[in-house]
Amino acid sequence: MLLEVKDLTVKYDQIAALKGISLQVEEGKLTTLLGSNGAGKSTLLKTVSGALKPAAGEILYMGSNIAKLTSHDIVKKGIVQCPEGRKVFPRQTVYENLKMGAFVRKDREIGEDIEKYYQQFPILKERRNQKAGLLSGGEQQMLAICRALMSRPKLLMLDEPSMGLAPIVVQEVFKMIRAIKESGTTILLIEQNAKQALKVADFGYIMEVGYITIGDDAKALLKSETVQKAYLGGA
Amino acid sequence: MKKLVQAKTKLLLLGVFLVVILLLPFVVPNTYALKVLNNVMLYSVIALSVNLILGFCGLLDFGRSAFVGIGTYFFAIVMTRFQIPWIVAFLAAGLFTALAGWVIGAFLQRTSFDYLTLITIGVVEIVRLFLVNCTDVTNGAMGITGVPSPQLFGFVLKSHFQFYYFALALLVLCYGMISRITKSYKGRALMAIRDDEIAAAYSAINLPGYKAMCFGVASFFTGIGGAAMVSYTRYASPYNFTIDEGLILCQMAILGGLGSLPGSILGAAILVIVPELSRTAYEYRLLIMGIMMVVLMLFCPNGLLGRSGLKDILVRFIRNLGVKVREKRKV
Amino acid sequence: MLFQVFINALSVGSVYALIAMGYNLVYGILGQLNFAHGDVYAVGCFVTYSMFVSGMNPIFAMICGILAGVIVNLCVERFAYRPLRKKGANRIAPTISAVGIAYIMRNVVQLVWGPQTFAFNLEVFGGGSLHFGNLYVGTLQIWILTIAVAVMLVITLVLKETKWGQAIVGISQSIPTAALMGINVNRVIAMVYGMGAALGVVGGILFCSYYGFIYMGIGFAYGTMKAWMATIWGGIGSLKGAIIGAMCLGICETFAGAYLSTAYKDVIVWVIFLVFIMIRPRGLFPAQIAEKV
Amino acid sequence: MAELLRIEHLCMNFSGLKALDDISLTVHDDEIFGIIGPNGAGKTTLFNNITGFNQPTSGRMFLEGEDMTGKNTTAFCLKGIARTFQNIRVFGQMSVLENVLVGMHKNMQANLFEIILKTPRQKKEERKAREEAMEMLHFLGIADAADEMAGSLPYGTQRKVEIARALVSRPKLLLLDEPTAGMNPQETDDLMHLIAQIRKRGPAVTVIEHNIKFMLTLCDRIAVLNFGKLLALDVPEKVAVNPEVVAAYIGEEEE
Amino acid sequence: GNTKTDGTADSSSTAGTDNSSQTPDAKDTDAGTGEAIRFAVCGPMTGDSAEQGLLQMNGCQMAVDEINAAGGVNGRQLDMVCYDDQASPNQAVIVAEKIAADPTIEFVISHINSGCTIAAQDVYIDAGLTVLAPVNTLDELSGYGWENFMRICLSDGASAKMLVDAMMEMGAQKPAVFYANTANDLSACNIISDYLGEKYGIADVIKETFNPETDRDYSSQVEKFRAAGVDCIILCCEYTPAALLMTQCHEKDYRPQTGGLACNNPEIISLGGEDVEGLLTVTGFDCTNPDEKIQEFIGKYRELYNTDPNDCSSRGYDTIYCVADAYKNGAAKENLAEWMLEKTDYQGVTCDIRFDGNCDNQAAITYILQIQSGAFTLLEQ
Ligand SMILES: Nc1ncnc2c1ncn2[C@@H]1O[C@H](COP(=O)(O)OP(=O)(O)OP(=O)(O)O)[C@@H](O)[C@H]1O
Ligand SMILES: Nc1ncnc2c1ncn2[C@@H]1O[C@H](COP(=O)(O)OP(=O)(O)OP(=O)(O)O)[C@@H](O)[C@H]1O
Ligand SMILES: [Mg+2]
Ligand SMILES: [Mg+2]
Repeated sequence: MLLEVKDLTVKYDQIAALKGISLQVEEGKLTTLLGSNGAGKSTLLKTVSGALKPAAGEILYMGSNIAKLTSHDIVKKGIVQCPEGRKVFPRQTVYENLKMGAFVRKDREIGEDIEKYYQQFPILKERRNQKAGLLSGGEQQMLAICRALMSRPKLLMLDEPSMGLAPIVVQEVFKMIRAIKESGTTILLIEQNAKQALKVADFGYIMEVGYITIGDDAKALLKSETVQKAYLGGA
Repeated sequence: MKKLVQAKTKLLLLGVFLVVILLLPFVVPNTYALKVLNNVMLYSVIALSVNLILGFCGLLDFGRSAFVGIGTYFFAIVMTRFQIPWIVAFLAAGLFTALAGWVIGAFLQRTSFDYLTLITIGVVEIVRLFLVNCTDVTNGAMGITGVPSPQLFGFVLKSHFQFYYFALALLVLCYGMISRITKSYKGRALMAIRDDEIAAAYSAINLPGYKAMCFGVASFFTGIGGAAMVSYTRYASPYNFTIDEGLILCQMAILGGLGSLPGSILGAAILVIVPELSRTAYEYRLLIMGIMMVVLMLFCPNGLLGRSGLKDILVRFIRNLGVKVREKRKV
Repeated sequence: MLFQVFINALSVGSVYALIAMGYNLVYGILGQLNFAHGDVYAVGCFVTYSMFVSGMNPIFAMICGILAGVIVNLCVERFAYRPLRKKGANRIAPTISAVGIAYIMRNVVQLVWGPQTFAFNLEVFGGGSLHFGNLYVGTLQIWILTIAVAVMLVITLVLKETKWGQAIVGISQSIPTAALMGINVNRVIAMVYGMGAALGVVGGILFCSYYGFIYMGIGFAYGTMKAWMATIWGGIGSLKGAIIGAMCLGICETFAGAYLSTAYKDVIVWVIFLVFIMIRPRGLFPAQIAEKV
Repeated sequence: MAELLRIEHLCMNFSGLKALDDISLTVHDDEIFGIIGPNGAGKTTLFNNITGFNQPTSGRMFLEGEDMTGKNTTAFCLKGIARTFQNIRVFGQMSVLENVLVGMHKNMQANLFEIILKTPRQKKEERKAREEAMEMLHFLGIADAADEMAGSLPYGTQRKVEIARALVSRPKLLLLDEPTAGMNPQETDDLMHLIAQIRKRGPAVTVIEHNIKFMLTLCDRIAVLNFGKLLALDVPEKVAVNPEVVAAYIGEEEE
Repeated sequence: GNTKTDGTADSSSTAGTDNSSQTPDAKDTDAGTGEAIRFAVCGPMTGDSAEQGLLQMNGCQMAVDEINAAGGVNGRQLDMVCYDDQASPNQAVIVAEKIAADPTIEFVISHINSGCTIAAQDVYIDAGLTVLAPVNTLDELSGYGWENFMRICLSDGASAKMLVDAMMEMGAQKPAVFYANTANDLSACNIISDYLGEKYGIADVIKETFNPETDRDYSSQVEKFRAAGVDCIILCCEYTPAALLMTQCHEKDYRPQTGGLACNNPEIISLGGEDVEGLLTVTGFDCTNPDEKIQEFIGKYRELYNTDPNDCSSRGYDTIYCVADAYKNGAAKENLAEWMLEKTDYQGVTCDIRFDGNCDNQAAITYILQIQSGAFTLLEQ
């Protein structure tokens, strides 16, 4: 197990958003996390990446507890999050944003990586000298995904990466996710587009207001009736 | 039924509180303590006006002391030079200050938070230097002596004791007015501006108009507070309206909790009373004040009665003792 | 007279410039109205003064002063600002704790050094003035201006070119997001405060050397306030702006005093400032707005 | 069916970038009008222009026949346009109910003196506003959250708060910018019904979305933008099979 | 009694921020009979003008300690309480109320800033407290007709005229005034320019001011003086701006004769160095007087506070002795003001005190000192 969350409880002020959650992310596999609005998915990611501190429970990464580490130490360990709501650096250009993504890297291939993502999302190349804050919503989303990838993480956590993207780009993103997975990176994916997500995923978890209700093989989930009803749009 | 009981206890508490407040002057040890109490109430009025600007409209105004000065001097000049009833001059001082505030507020429309903050300090300097230099009008650095005490319905409220009830009535009135404004749609418009100007503009809120109005209304109360204060000390001096004073007024609102009206009164009380306690320990006065401010901010970053302030700390404490406290939020 | 007044104006401006840069650095990056800036550097200057008076080599004395300022600011950051940041406090809270720190520092200075004015002459900058006919230019002013411009260039370069500079720029936009990039936020912010204090102390020492005195009030009225004005004038977050803003401030003050009225000098300066802000609401070198609906 | 909004030859440049390029279209007062297009096509920019947030470089706009070119946001709002934002903009430190009440701002009449004196008229107005706001919250199914601080709610709820805020101002035209972003299919379905209901309540709706299925079911007409240009404007069935649109936007339908 | 004096002497801080008589046990350990005579010292003790307040306090403190060590007044110890008015009139009123509410306080050493003094007077009058002002020089104070208020110093007007005479005698052709924009200094400036007009027929005296809180650069003033050909500048301001102005004049090779109203602080010499050479200052305390008593006082003061006394401290010192003298001869809290106005005829170490029926000290003498080769020297009249 690359990542193992045990009985995690997280509170905002006094109110628990996660109420004792356990889940596992296997190395080299893609795990997806589904759930309705406010279930606590983003809260979980924020806790793993160190932005929130758990009230109880453990987060084991490669066997050691990272619950108490600071965000930057966690990033250095290879866990990177692409946050919900894009969160690009608005006053820096697209190019500078990408370079920021590679902050923890020390190698010299940064330029090549940037070029690679430019190929994948040509609009970013076109806008490379524009301030990121002035990009359209979708452009920002693409930038956020690429920026997360720039650090070459071991565990990539994506929070609704397809949000606000045109269908054609969504397909591109999923293709990319698949390629990343195939290159050996472990992925924890939060998606509202449950069907697509389960298709690329190996495992899936379903969350409901602070609890995990189902955890199963992705294929099984895709077929499960309850899941179909609640998360795959009824019909 | 439960609601009724609750309402009853609330009423009872309010009644007890009222009696205590009304009888307070009879139990304080001396006139000095009374003076301090009166000052707390006068400063509360001003702190409330700061809260209106900062807590509700989100504009950091360090320049309230300038408006206190405008109110004070308008009142002092009018009262010492012309024969007009006290109450007329008093209200006129408020209105004149409101006008000044409105003009300045309207003038500062285009500036953003930080710029406005500095400019308000500039206003303090401009007003202070005007008061010092413009000797013909303001009697310059000498100040104006012999400002009359409040005269209401033929009574002259000269003693501290009498003034206590005047200040109390004034505070209650101002509190009521400000609270009504903040609870109305105009108050909500101010809060909307504070939270998100763009979304506010999309709700048909006229940003410049509201900001100017906020400055104007708040300045009315500031001016009234200033006039009441000079009616109390009976001497107007330009050296009362400094940047430091402006900072203190802001701190009252902030320490108490932005957006919380009782907070402003608490803040005023703290910042008037704590320096009194350290009056003879003057060597450490600033140290005491400084440490107090830092510590209070660390414990309640949103002010004592603000979000996650004293109340929440108390609730948490009680809960830790094992008592069940109703959670406000439904999950 | 006109030309001499102009030179005087530039001299005053250059004195404000250095102090303003330290202020602007912290202000631009962390958005904090740092009321403690002046009082923290006052401590540094007083340490320098004490060291020098007790017979230390002036250069070492200065280094001690700078170190003292940096250490004080780091402690302040650690114990007064960082906890607030961790609690996710609003922008106002650190402003108030900064005022608290300013009070504390002022009190400490008064307790340790007393309220009177001391002569301050480190004897390193070489006093005196050059004169060209009827014109007088102080040598120290030339020093000060050179140092200010050099410091500005170095810092600009650091911010632009180094990784740490990029980290600082990132933090100035969003602290949580910067942390997600693997930036050690606390360390970088501490660094910024340290740098701000160092610049402040250097500026303060030059200020004191220029006027030849030191007393406990140099922090607020001459430090925080002037630095703040210069910063706003030049544009928040722009170092170049800090220098040019300081110059504008110097020019306005000196010319208003020389040609209009010394009594109303400050009023005039403030009014000019107000009008300027009306015309350019974001200062001379405004930070670019990068927000979109 | 009457013309509500008419845009003529609208252009918008951002320092060299043509975000909108000669757009002309008309929105009727009884339709749900959809706008789709690749990222960066200029959809949000179009919204910004027809609400007076950005001033177009050239072109004209008419609302119910009145020329609105050059007017500011507040003027548009008073004329009956309300919108939601792609990047959510709720008043974070205010409760949900207060957020919605702010939306009613333009319908409130009381002046300062009435407020201070709490005249019966003002009291009645305030009570009515609260009732209406609560009713709106019920309608959107977020009445439970009425007293919560809007800023700490999940994205989906915040979106609904925005919609409620926009709706209570009784607009003639409601602009929704990606309302389903961050919602799961179930919630998206709910929202779809909601929008249909909203439409029945009065305002015309113009909606930007990337969820094709959603758009095809919901909209009466769809405009397709691409690189700032109007690529197509037609009923959904035709747009969906327009080869240009498929190539630029929808992509190969999988499965 | 108060035995912490030694501690003060040890402290290296100069204008001593310690205040020893605040020890709460002062009363209990009282050696003498009867209660202590408690009195209040007011003034700014923090903030920008703290220096004067603390200097006045130091002088009082020294006298109190000496008197107590010698057995007190009629066996009663002196007990001094200090109040900080932060140089703010509003605060001064609160201070006054606090003092008035304390029945054990018998008299008050006045606030220093005139705004504070005026603001607080009402309260003191109502409370029947006597106010003694060691350093309130503002002329206008004489005109208020207060019966409980007496000052030990000369008013600005009187000393300013002396200074003007001295400077004109030295051959000034075109005098100018440089004043801080405060009540005291503005008032003095007006007196000087009127006097120059009346006595010397100089009508258009150049007057330049500065804002003491925020100005340290006087280059525009210097430029104006120089351009107008001013050869004599009368300084109505504290010693720091005075020294700075002279330095800034000399930087521009401009060397007018200067004289100041409040420049007798020894710090000015270390501050201004060579630049303040030749500066005249008018003072009520002639530190150059070889008189044994005066030199002894200077020596003791220096030992305590590590610096030379000036007007503020010496006047504070003598004021306390003068009141002690009144108490010794039968005055009490109730009739102190009356008694002193009528009967005080006290020869102090640094000045004599005898009141003129109003609030002014008739016997105050003023000297003119000049800084010569780094030291104050008495200018022969
Ligand atoms: N800053 C905050 N303060 C208080 N409560 C919060 C905060 N952020 C989130 N919450 C609460 O925590 C719960 C979980 O929120 P979270 O954002 O993790 O949900 P989510 O599953 O990611 O939802 P979404 O699909 O909308 O992104 C929600 O009830 C939300 O109201
Ligand atoms: N203020 C601005 N300054 C400069 N360029 C801008 C500005 N606003 C938008 N742009 C650019 O204009 C283009 C259109 O942006 P817009 O936000 O309208 O796209 P959109 O169609 O809404 O895309 P999305 O579906 O991704 O939200 C984008 O490429 C964007 O980078
Ligand atoms: Mg989420
Ligand atoms: Mg968009």
